Amino acid sequence: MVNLIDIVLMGLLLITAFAVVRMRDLFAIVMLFSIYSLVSASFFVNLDAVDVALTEAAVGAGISTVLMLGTLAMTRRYEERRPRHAPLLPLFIVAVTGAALIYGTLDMPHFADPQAPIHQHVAPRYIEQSGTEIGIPNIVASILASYRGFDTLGETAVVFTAGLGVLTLLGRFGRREELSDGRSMYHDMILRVIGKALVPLMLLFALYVQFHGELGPGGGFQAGVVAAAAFILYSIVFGWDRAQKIISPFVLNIMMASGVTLYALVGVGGMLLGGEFLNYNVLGSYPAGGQHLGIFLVELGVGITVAAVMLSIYFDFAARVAVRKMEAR
Amino acid sequence: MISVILDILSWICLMGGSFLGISGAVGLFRFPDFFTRIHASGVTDTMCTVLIIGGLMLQAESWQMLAKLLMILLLLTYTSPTSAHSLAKSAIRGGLRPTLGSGD
Amino acid sequence: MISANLPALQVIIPLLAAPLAFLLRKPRLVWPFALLATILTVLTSIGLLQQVLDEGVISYAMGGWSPPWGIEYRVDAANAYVALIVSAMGAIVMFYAGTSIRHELPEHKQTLFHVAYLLCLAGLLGITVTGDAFNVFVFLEVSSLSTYIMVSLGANRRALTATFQYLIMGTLGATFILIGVGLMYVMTGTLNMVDLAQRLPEVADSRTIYSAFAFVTVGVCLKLALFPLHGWLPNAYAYAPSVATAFVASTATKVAIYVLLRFVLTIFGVTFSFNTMPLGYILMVLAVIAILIPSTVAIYQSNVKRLFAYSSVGQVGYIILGISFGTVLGVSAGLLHIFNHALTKGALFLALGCLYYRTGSVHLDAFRGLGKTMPWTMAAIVVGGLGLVGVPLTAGFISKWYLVMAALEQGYWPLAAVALAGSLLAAIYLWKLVELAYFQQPDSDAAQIREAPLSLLVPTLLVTASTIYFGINTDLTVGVATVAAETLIGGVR
Amino acid sequence: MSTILGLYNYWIVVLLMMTGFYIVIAHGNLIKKVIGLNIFQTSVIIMYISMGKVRDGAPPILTEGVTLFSNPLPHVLMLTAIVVGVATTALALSLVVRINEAYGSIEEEDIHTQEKSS
Repeated sequence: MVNLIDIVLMGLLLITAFAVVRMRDLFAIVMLFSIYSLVSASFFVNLDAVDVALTEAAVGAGISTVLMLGTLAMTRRYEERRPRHAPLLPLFIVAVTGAALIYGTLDMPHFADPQAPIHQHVAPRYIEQSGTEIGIPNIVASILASYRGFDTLGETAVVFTAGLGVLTLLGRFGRREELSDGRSMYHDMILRVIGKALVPLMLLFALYVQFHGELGPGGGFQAGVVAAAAFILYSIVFGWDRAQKIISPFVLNIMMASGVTLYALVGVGGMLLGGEFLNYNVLGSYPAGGQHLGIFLVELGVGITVAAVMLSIYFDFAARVAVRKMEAR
Repeated sequence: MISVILDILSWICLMGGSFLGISGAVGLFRFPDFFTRIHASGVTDTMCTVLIIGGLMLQAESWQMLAKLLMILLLLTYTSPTSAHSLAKSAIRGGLRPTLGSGD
Repeated sequence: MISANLPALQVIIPLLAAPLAFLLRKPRLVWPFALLATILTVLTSIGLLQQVLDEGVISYAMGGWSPPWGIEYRVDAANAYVALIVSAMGAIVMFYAGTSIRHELPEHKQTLFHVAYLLCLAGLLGITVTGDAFNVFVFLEVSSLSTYIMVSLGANRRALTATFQYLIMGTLGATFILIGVGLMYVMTGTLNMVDLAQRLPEVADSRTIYSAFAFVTVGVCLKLALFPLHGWLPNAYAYAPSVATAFVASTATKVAIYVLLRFVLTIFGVTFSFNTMPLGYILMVLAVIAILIPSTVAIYQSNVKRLFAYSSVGQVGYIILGISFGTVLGVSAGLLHIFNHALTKGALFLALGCLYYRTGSVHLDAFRGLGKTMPWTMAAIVVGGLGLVGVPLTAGFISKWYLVMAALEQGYWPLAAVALAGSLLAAIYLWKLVELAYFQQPDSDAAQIREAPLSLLVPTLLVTASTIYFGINTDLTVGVATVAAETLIGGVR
Repeated sequence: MSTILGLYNYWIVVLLMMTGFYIVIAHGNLIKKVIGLNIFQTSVIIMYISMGKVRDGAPPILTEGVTLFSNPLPHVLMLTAIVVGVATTALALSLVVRINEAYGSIEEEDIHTQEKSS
């Protein structure tokens, strides 16, 4: 039964991917990518990766798609040009790479085989011990924030870097006051009412995902993205200039940096109290308590940075769109 | 006994929902212009989600799951018509006009 | 407490300094702060190298979780050595950046540049000291993304397309590494490098591991710009701001080479890489092509930054040639050349930055009569160029000497000839510059040009002088490189 | 036969990956390249998650009465990969916007001709 669902989902993935190759209408391609992302998120649920599914749906199908649409709005080139000559070299490279990978899979343990080495070494400790060592039910959250917490710090730094990069390239600087064009949707009453009703619910959901991440799927990344999505919805409906009155670029900048800083400082705190970097055991009076506190704080740091960066990136794009519209007029 | 009736009811809901979903998709492909297409998908979509989620609710094992499904249902009944509406509105503002009549 | 936490501090100092610098906002505050952070980083890496040489390998368990369950930082002679190169270049170039960036970028972008620089430094150091295969990928992305930011800040619009190309190829490389690590993980169940090295031999004779090896190698070679995967490098170096070029050229490819060494020698092991897989021959062929073709292309460049960028691709060839022998002598020659080339290229690109500061150009025409107008800058370029050629008394000579020795040790005397041919090509492009600078008169309006300000000249000359110092006093570099090569080849088993 | 049944899953994922990879290297439109890159990365994520699946396993959230869980480690790694992916995408797209402003085109060919002539 499960296999059938798998096959249907993989079939959908294949169809979407091939359609992306064939299509030339960029708008349709972006939408297809969004579908691809959403279908793979469903696939992840079926493969028991609920946390990953939540993230993929929010990030891939949500934020990435919004950014791609923003780019399309600025480039205004909806058709891809036909290539001049047959792509023989790329086909050759892809064929060789694909063949190497298929060759590589031949000796791999079979799909879902519980005896595979991957399930015998390292991972069992997480499953068996995390309940007592960390004391939270969500094993993924335990590994993410504690066992491999340093990876997550690096990843938060990547997010911060991305925010920095988009700020550098597109910049929210200058001429903000002249732009009143940000609220083209404002006069649509239905949108306004629904938007007003949805935004608080989304924020509530973001908080739920943030703080429920230890018990069920969720955590700082997912929560940050959902919170950013709430503000993005608000700024689509009410205009991004209004949204910027609620969270000014200045505050966003501070939030972007302070999340990473908080994460790193929790680690430094572990060092100061005599443990290793990111050792949460020493933070509390007993190890599991320290772990709780540490995970809570780092997840908060992740959430703050991710929310701020995603929103900042969106604002950068939106401001650019508005500038271009004004220049076009 | 009860469970059999619930099962049958839920399957009727699920099948009905699926039928509506597919007919909406067919409409999306076969109808002549943007507005009729969005009409096709927008109208069937709402009922389709109501039926499918209703069918799933009949299968729910716990109150918690029931409550979650209810919330999803509420969310979708709000958002899916709104998105259809705003799509249509943007199309109008973008200069797209419905193809009216055919014989004149 | 500090000495016990040195491995973590090595990465944490720049990583934490980056967001704090971002919070400071004002460029005149940010630069001194960033400089302070880079200096602390150098002190950390000196301490770390000292500690490793005294006490042997340091293992540091992040979060207190013992490996392989947690992430391990594992410092031995090889990565302490690379970390020192990276952080030392990081600090010197950061000092230089104060004036150069103020000149080249508008005020609101200066802070962003410095923050990106710190992140890049943190990323590179993170790749270097980590003992976890997946952690390499994460920090690789930190350093790559911040490099893209720095490159994109170049003044010419071609900086944007160069960055885009770099981004696409860099991401493909990183994804290949990710695939390779995944295949290794699925066969062994672990991500820790030491643990991998211990568990791989049992499953090494499987098609999955062959494939994993291929993907990791190709991915890393993309990152280190081995010919023919070097396409992103020349434009990225040519159009980035001077500081970014100097920093990236002297560190990023070097760290990528270190990653190659670590994967090939420590994780897969010499026997697997060089006997089971034909890595030695493949690398040797590519290295020979990389020494000859890009160096020839360099001769025909009119943009001098681009010229030296192509020469970098050629010099990577030398390093890879050393590695391809798979012997202690060969690898230590490669490691030596990593260090010497980092210094030499650093000096050259810093000097080009001085030139750009005064003339606003790095075109060949700007070199006309430069020997008279900017004698010190030109002297730095000549010394650096001689280092590329491999003239005695420069650092470049030492590494090429060891390289030739390593080739002869294996009986590959044609390869020694190739190395010399590469030097000849380098001499040709250097001569072009010398001829313009010393034997031609400056244009009338170029005659007004003065020597670069001291804040640029001092770091440039410092690096240049060090290439001579390490060309004469070789005890330190050769000693450490040999120990590092032995550690890498001896592996952890 | 058992090989096919046990591995077909991975083969489809390889096909997906190569589709994405092909889009990146064969297409000249910059936005399409970015989308191809995303498809490539998403497919690699599917590969990792497939590796972590255990037959009849439950999602790795400790619940009473459940003992067989899917492997949580690939999930953690791929959470990181997804976030890294979106970071790269955001940066790439803002580069595309800037390139379009500087060259008036997002087709690789046009940009090349402009760079050659300048």
